Amino acid sequence: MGLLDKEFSDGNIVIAKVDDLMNWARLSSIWQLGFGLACCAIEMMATSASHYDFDRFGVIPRNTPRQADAIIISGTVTLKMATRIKRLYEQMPDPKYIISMGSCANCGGPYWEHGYHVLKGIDRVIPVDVYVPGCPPRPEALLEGLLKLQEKIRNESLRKKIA
Amino acid sequence: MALKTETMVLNMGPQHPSTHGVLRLELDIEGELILGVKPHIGYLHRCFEKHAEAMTYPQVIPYTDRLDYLAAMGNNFGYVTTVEKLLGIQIPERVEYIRVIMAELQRIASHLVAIATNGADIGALTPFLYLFRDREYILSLFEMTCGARMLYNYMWIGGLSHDIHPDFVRKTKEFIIHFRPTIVELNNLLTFNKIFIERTANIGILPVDTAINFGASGPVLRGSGLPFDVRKEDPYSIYNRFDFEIPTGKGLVGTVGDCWDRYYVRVLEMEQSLRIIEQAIDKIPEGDVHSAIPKRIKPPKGTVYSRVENPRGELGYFIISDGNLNPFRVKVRAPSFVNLELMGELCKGHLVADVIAILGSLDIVLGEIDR
Amino acid sequence: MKNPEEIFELLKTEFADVILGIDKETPTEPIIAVDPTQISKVGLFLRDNVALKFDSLMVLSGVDDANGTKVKDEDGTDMISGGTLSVYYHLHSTNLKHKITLKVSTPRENPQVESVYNVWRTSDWHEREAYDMFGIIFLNHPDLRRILMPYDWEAGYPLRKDYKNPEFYKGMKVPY
Amino acid sequence: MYQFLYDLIGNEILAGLLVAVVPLTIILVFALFGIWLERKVSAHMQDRLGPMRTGWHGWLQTVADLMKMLQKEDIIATDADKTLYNIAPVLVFTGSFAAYAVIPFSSKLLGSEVEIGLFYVLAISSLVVAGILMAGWSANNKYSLLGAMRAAAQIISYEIPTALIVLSMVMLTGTLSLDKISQMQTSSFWNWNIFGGAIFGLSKFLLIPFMIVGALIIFTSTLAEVNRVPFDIPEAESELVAGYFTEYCGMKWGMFMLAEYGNMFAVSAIIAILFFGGYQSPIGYLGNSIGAQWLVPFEQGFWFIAKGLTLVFVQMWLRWTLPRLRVDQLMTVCWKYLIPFAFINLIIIGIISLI
Repeated sequence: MGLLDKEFSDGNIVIAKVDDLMNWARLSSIWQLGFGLACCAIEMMATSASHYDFDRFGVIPRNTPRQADAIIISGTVTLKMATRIKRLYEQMPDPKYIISMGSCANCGGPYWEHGYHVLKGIDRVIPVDVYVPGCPPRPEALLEGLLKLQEKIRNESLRKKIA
Repeated sequence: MALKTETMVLNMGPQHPSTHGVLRLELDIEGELILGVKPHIGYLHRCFEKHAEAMTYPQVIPYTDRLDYLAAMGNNFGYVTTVEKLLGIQIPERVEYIRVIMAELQRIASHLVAIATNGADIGALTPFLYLFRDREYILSLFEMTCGARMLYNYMWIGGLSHDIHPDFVRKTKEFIIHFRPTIVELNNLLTFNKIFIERTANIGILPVDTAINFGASGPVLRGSGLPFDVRKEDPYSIYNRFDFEIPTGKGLVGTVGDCWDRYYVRVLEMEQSLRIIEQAIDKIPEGDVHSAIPKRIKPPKGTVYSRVENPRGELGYFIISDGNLNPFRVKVRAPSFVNLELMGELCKGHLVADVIAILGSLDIVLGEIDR
Repeated sequence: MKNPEEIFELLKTEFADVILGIDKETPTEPIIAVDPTQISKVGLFLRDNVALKFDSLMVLSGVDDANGTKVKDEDGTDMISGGTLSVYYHLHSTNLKHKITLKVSTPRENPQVESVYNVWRTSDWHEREAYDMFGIIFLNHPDLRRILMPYDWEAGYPLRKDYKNPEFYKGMKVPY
Repeated sequence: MYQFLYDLIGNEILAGLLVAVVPLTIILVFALFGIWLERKVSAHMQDRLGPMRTGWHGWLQTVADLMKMLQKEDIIATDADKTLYNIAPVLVFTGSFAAYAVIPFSSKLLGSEVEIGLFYVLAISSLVVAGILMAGWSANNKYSLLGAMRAAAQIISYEIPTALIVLSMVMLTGTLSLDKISQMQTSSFWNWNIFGGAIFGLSKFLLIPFMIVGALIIFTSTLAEVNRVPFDIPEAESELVAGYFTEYCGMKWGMFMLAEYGNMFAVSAIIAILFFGGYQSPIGYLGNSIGAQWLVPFEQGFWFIAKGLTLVFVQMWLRWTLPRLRVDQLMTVCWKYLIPFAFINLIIIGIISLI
């Protein structure tokens, strides 16, 4: 991580408050990597457009992985593309999050059986935070996925996890 | 001593804001000047043709949705007409009318995205959002009919999955009234914007003979001035009953066949689609949309090639049947696949910024290029 | 405007031993069979003859006919040996509005078809796709590489009926 | 301002510090506000709402963005030139913020009353080019390099029409001090330079059309200098991914962003001073009429910021309306249209001011 890559062993009120503030900043400004794969990308664009307006949650597309916080895998990942996605993921600075959007990215979707060139689930390549089901998911579903991701970020902490 | 110079290879994509998905372009550039463009495709190869061989005939329809995901109705339409041709069955009038209305609405929705992304590539972001807003209107019409926003699985072999909603006719008429002024607004905001014209006129000129030799179709071919439209040329369904024109590129602000012409053909086509819908919407006859759906689809042995006019051009399905429940081979003639071949030809001698304009005017969908 | 039989007769008189026959059995469209090593010459004639003017190649499709004999491989997988692969050409004339379908068949073990790249430029990517999916070699094609599959795909040609998918590709598990 | 504070506090060091800190704070706050404003303006133009979840109508959005950026990992690519890569954002940031040192926010609130304020602004804002070139070159990324080359060509070209218009204003007013130019346009909007300045007679009416042309030229060329649409080709999102700062992440990129918005206000302020009366009120001061002299500087501050923000709003408005020009067209606009017109304008204003 960037500024705060240290884990604190004991929690106290200061760390708890700092946690809240930092988490609030991260969750209210999730910039997605402007990058579409397949059908779901159109729904992702529709989510950013006027009717659903992703920007309400502070989400704006950044085209370079260096400035993005979240990557929305919007569509079928093929074997040819999977290596590139992995590379994009590696180019993003920590902390970074991944939303897997749609059945194809979750598990291969309708291409699970005969798709000789389809990766059956993006989680075989990179770790996923939130899975959004649907083929393609409605924009509302993607917004729900984003809210779930925000919830996940809200519960992160600088404190060392007690095993 | 002379300085050693070499050309730079710039990789555009697969992750790039204006490659419309996962296209990769390899640009040979000298400064900003393009020496050559090599498209690399296949990043979305989803094995459609293999799936088609493994599925029964009706099961293939949902996969056709996912070819050209911006015009899923058109893909359904092409596939079902091809199979119906192979089966030789007659379709109820009501089904034909509803199919035509759906296909034309889909054409408008698809052209809206094409125009929006073309504008956004050149830097006009606001029209992009306006047009997506209007597209939502059409999507809600589809949604009330079949429950899906994008990928419908609506047209079945011999019929439709659902009959139209009782409100559909009224809402569609409302849409037509709402949409006509939008085209005027679009023309004011983007089409005749001085900067937009500067960026697209006389760029990527495609002569008509090159276009034919490269197999281009749809707005790309019509932009070059040839009034070729499968709906008139080779009428399928009931298109011969409607009165509409084929808009072609006229070189209004530049040379015939430039980016602006291809763009403007799409704008004019939206108006023609509205005309077709207007003619069809009042004439939908009564009937049952499920009556002609065969219980068991087992076409005779043989081959068939049939084509329809999709928003992006001529969409053809080549089906070989060996008399089984599954097709033996389905090959899709995807319009974007063929149109994209032009990229290398059109970009020569232009600047990096023009590549984006040209690509936007070709209006490709990677789903059907890679299949 | 000519119907396929007339076009067949015209071609038969022009290229006696190159045109192999016409198949009228199919319910929708007759298919003219052509010698795979001479298809470019036939294509050029079809394109440039004033009575034909087939200026547009709508689609070029490779097909695995799967008409060979099924044999078991040493590890028990089904293989097809012998038989043919075919390529279909659907032509159309934007001027004279007629259509025709050509077909060439080539042995599965050594599939070689002449490229029609210099007749219809559109065949460039179609031929690359047929090569990618079926392994059909197009002679005289300037740039015959894989197009849809990764350039380093080694597991064969996916649309052949006896294709077996690999377990792993670059460390990624392929089957579900 | 230093003298004012020194009299007030009586401590040299403290007064000096305050002089430096107050404008910087204003600028930082403005940059934060500007980014939020851009998002809201664009959203409302596009039938959207824009940020809504962070405070009232998302007014804390930029604060959240910046705090998030502070938490991001700082990636420096192995092949990057590390020294240049690290200096570049600081240089750009400095260049854009140093310009504020001489900008008079009101008759009391100005960092430094240098006599050659205009000259200083022109000089210091050129520093940005060096920073952008360094950023583009050191990142070792082809998109960055292309963006930096475009930026250098563009900014340097557009300095010329800017300088020519500034020159004509200097000829008219006879001073390089921004504060003095502001003072000359006092008492009524009729005395603003866009209306010929605080002179009377025939020459005033002769000047008006040329002043309007001059204001348009300088607005266009400064638009290009701060890389705004339709001249945003150095960062052209749809072509060059993110232009010269493609490789920057976290707060280093945040510095570029703050500098961009700082620059936007700086050039708007310069135009406001040159043509629209600077901090002068168009309708007189409430403080003067009710006899509360201490109110006047605050009123002046209000007018100045209002004028600056109006111009910033116009910049945003253009950004969300127009497409983007191409490189060669951009150069055509500058060398074939703006520069000749600026020269003609310069000569005519010179002749008129001799009358």
